[in-house]
Amino acid sequence: MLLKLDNVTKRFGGLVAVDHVSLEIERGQFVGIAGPNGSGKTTLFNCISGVYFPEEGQIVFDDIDITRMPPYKRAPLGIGRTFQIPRPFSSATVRENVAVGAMFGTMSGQISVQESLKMADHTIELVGLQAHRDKAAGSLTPVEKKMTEIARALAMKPKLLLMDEAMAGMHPNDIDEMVAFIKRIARQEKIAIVAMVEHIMRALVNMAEKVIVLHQGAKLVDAPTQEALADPRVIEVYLGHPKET
Amino acid sequence: MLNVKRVESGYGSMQVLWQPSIQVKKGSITSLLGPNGVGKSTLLNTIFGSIEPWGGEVYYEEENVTRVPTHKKVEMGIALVPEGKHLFSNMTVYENLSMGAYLKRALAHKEESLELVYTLFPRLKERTQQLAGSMSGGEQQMVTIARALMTRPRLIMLDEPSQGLAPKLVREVFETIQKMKEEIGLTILLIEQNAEASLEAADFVYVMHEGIIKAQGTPDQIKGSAEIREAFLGI
Amino acid sequence: MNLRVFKRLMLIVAAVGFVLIGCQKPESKAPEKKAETAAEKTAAAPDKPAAGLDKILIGHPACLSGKYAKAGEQAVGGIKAALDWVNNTYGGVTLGGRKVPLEYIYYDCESAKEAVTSLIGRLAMSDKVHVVFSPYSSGLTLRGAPVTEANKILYMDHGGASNAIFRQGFKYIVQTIGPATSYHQGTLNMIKATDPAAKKVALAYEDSEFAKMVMEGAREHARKLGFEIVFERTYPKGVTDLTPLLSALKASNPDFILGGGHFEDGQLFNRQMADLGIDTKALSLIAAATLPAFYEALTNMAEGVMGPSHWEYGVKYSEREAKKVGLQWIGPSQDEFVALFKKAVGKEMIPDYHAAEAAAQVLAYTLAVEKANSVEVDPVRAALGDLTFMSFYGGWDVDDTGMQVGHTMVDVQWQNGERVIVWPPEAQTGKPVYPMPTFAEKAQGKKAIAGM
Amino acid sequence: MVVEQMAGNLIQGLVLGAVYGMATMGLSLIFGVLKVVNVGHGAFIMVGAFIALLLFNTLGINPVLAVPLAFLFGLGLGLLFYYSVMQRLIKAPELATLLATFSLGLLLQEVVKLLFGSEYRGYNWAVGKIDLGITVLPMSKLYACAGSALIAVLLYLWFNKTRAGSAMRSVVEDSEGARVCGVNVGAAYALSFSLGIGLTVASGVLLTMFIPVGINPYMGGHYTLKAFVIAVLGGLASPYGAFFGGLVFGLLENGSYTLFALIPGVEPFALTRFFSFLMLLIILLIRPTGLLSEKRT
Amino acid sequence: MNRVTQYYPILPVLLAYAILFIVGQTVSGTWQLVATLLFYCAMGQAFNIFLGMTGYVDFGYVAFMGMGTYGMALAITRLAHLPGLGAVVIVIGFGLALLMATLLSLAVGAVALRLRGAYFAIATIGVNEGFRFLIEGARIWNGAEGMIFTAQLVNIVGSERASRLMTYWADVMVLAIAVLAAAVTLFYMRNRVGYALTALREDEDAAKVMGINVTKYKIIAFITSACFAGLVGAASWALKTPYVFPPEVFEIHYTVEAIIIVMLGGAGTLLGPIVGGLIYGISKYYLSIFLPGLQLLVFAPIIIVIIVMFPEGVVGVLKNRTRNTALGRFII
Repeated sequence: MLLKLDNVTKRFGGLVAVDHVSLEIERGQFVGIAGPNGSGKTTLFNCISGVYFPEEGQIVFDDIDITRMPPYKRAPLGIGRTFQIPRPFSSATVRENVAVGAMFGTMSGQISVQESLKMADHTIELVGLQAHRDKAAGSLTPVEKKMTEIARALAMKPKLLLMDEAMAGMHPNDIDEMVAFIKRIARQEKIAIVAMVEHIMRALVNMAEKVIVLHQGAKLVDAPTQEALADPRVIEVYLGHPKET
Repeated sequence: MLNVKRVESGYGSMQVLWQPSIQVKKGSITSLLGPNGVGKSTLLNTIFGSIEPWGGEVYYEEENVTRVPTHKKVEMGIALVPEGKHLFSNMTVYENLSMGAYLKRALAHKEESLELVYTLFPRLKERTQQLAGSMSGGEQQMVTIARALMTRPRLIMLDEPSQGLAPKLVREVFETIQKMKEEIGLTILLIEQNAEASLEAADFVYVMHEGIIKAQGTPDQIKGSAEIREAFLGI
Repeated sequence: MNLRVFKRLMLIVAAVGFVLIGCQKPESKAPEKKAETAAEKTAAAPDKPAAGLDKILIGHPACLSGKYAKAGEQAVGGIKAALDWVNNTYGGVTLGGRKVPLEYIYYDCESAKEAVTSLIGRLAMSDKVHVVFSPYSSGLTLRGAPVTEANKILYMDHGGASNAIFRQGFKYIVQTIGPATSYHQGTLNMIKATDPAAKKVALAYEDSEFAKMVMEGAREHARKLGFEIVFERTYPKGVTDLTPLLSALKASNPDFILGGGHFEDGQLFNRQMADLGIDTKALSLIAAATLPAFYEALTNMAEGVMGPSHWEYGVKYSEREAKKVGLQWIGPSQDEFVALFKKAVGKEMIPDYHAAEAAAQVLAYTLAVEKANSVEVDPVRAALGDLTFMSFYGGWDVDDTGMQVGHTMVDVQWQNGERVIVWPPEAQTGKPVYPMPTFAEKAQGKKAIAGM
Repeated sequence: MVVEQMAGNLIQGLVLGAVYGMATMGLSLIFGVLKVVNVGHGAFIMVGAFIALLLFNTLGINPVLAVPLAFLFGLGLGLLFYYSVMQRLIKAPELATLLATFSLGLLLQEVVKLLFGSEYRGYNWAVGKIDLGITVLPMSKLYACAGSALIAVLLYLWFNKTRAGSAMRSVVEDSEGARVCGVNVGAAYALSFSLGIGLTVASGVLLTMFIPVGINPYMGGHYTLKAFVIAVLGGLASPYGAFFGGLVFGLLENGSYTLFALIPGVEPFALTRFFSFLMLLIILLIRPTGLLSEKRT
Repeated sequence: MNRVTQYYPILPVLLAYAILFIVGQTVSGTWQLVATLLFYCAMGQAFNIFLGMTGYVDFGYVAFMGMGTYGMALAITRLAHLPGLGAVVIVIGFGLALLMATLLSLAVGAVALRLRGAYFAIATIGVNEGFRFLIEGARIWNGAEGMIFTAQLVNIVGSERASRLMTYWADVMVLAIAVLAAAVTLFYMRNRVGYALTALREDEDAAKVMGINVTKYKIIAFITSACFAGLVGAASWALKTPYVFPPEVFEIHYTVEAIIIVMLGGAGTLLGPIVGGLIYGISKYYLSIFLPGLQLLVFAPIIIVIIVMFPEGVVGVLKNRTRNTALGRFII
């Protein structure tokens, strides 16, 4: 077991954003987390990456209790993350961006700058950004920014990669490419990937081994992908049944 | 009534809209379907002018309004119910509604408008002095729609009005939307994820995906079609 | 987009270029000058009169902007006026049998210490001035001293009153302004003489190096004369409301009050005493009460208020007075000076003591050069040490450290809108009004007019 | 004795505090709407002081009448600066706006110095005083205090009862929401900036009614620092908070003097200043939204 | 890029300072100007380590220079009477300057670094002013009267050497401090600290989830910057001008000057503070000579235009233009 959430609850004032969610993710597993806007996906992500601490429950990663661990300590354990709108460090070059991931995010924690840059070069090659290596990240196209961010996360050598709406804002033609790439990398590097999506898109279906659907902060379905898609509750959440109360 | 031609727009350097075109007929409910993050909100905001269009044109009642500032558009009768409510939380319900009647044209009919929204949303009448921020999610959504109605629009654009609401409330919202069309005679452009409900309510449907219009037609044409299933479930 | 960035870049390059060009010009001049003055230096050896010297240069990092701008403007005007007199009326400085004119080079130090050293550096090395006049304030004067000392240039201080300057072991610094500790001695003497019954004195000064030194001097002198100090407090620089301090002062019920610091707080002090209705027999404020703007701002409320001053329009120092006390006289009469000052600043402005002491300094330097028959620093400094004279500014004499000891301050009182010199008796232009009218009376329009 | 002095000081502090509060409202208003800290705040106060001085001394215009004139002048000045400089910096990093407002203040100081010189000036508007026994209050101070309170009330009414005011309030609450109501958000920014400047310039007149001396191009600096403390006391983004912050500040400043004066060997006046900055830090740590601000959801 | 070439950008820095030094040495009458320019460059260089690299605006920055000044002043005034210490007192003074600047920065950091944006800026103004009034009010270190200690300095090192110290060696020390600050800046840039600071400046939250302990790196930058400020204060204020008055060493104007210098040159760049310091110092110098009394009137609009037009500063623009060129390897 790589990641285990046990009855995690996060409240904002009176609002229960994440409501007693328990889930388990295996090493190397590809999991999709779906749910409409406001269903608590982002909050859940933030609890896992350490932006928020949950009020109740426990989060165990790789046999270590990380429930109240500050975010900068979680990253070296092997939790990487990308954002919905890419957030690279714009003034730094692609190479420097990726090197930051290697430098601070890897498990050994004390990798020298030179080594990090070497690792960055390797990762950049992996994601195919060689041509942009020395450009400022802020000057890239959105897709390149996204790739930079993914490279930065991969350079952390994560065991778990949290991807926040990885495909949002991409031109349709790029999506297939991206999907293929992520799949390849995940297999190659044995990374467990948790991809957060608003909707269970084709892209996700092709990749995910299982899907967790959240609804109003609570876990609705947790099942292998095909099974989850056939679940009437999922269809209800997405298509809705106005007649039902 | 509204004619959007090949608009392009986005945030920073990230292009979101890849020249979608839509038309909204007078007195109809037009629904824009599609998963989140495909540019529906961006399209509404571009039409309204909160986001500057990079290219393309927007016509409202035959007039090119592509670069008309937002407050002029409101004056012309275009209203937007934005996603995420954007209420004035430290103001009372009444003050929120009054803000809707901010422009001169709307102010002249403030009492009428108030009566109208109180009939549509009787619950608001009971709570005029409550701070908007202290209300429940469903009530806040009502205030947002009511506030938009106070601007006395002819065209109202709703951005996910049922978002985060319990199914019962979702139904209420859709009933209200129907009423707005039938009783007030508004033209409505609606963004929804809740496909079933909006298919039922709409007169015409666009399916949007990744910044372009993937499919369009009457609800009957769209219902059960391959495009919508693919767009939503990937199968 | 790129073109725009490029254009901006060019603009910056152009701007930097301009600055560098501006930088180049004066610098390229410097070597010529250096050669020139090197020749002068041998020519101007102590006993051989400077044959080739065609002008004597006075350098001045003046405070024309920043917090001391007002004093700086006065000083520049005073120096220009005195220069005018020396060059045109006096005919120039007699040096080696020739009449050599003075020339004045001044820059704006912005009342900031970084600029003081760089400008003195320029004055000393590029402009090769023969004497540097200090900027205003003790701090800035101190800042310049190491540079003039290292360059062996005479440094004349007309703006730094602190006694501490002269305890630092500088060799080439000479003071014209009187030392801070003597400011309030005259006032105390006057009250002692006028009203033997007055016992209780309140001291309220600005919390600054200068004002505290004044307070120290006042405290000592008051004790010596047998006064009882019933209140002693300071207020910080830049104070905007003195009410709490004045309320406490009122409670101590003094016979008279000595205080002040700078101009702004002096105005505030008087004004808020009026507001709170604190009446005493006398009020003397340093640095503020003697300036015309003080009365302009306060009008009738300033009636009867006194202040010590280095110099005041109306003082009776004249050639005849000088003869009486056996001192050499030099310079314009007071009225001539005022006219020259107005000409120099180009507007209707009355010179105050900042202008007068700067002008007197020009005169002192003129006499010292003539006496030494040289512009070399050591002989001139020695001559200044021996020099005593009188000008419209009054007496001038310095001790071994360079501190001014020959100048006595006068005490001025506002009487019927005029500044009347009431102390010392020999400089009096009118009798003191004591006690001064109460603020209630003044509000009714009563003026402080000396009765017989 | 001490108690009596304390009481007198507190009364004086309250009156002064009202003026301080008024002098901070503009700062808070601008921060509330534009999220810009006006580092040149004091220079605008100085402009107001000069307006009062010149109108009184040259035309004999009563400072009470100078308040609206100064306000209008400030509005114009604000619009000028908004459209020429601030508009371009709305989305710029803090550093740029801090430096820009600082430079605007510097520019004003230098222009005023060029026009009127750096003399310390004052005027004497004699309208009598009242003796309360424990302290004496000149009527001009009371007018200044009343004027400040009146302006605070007017501003409150304007915000809550007028169209333009409610538009501004809506922009503070949620600019996107305001936009969909038809509010011209760009114009609201411009208006709030110039209104903030107008209030600040007007407060300069009121300050001279309180302290009619020491008027000089560089007088503003002390008020800028005080205004920062007061603004934080009242919640940086709330103009009325600022007004009450001013009252609290006036009381603290004057009240603490009497207490510090009891400690031997110290300079109580400087300690009151220290005390006020200490307060600032404590508040920033405990409650950055201000002592008096309501909790936001 | 190997270990040596990555430190190439120090070359233009050294070149600039060398030219400045040589000009000051050879062109008559320019040494004091060079000293002033060095002061501005050093101040900018020190400030840049915090402001430029983290993006936080510390308006109370001058307090660290004040601490340095007091450190040196205390060493000289309190140790002057001890015989045989000689120039060691100066070394002790620098040590004390470092210590006091560090202590203050730790205190300020603990309080203010929790805040962001305008709140941080105002809090730091509060620290600066509050500290000044504490010194004056509680009469710490002679209160508002401050200390004048040229005589003690003469006592310690002798009058010839004291004079040389005040007019020459103090400036050379400022030069050394500036060079050292630049070297540390580059060292940081090339090491974990620099990467962490860039990340947190651009996006503090993203930096956190990358595994960066942002608080730790902010404090590192803050203390380093404060230490250099303390050294600048000790050399350029306490040694060059042996006196200290609280209103002068806590004068907020210096903070603003430092910000202007950093902004002009380009925040977060290595060469920026030098370029900014030179432009600022030289233009002020010539304005004060050719337009005495009007320089601020000219300067204020120039600053405004620069902020509006070139928010990245001169070196910022240059850096972007020369990226990936041969020249670009030297300019950061």
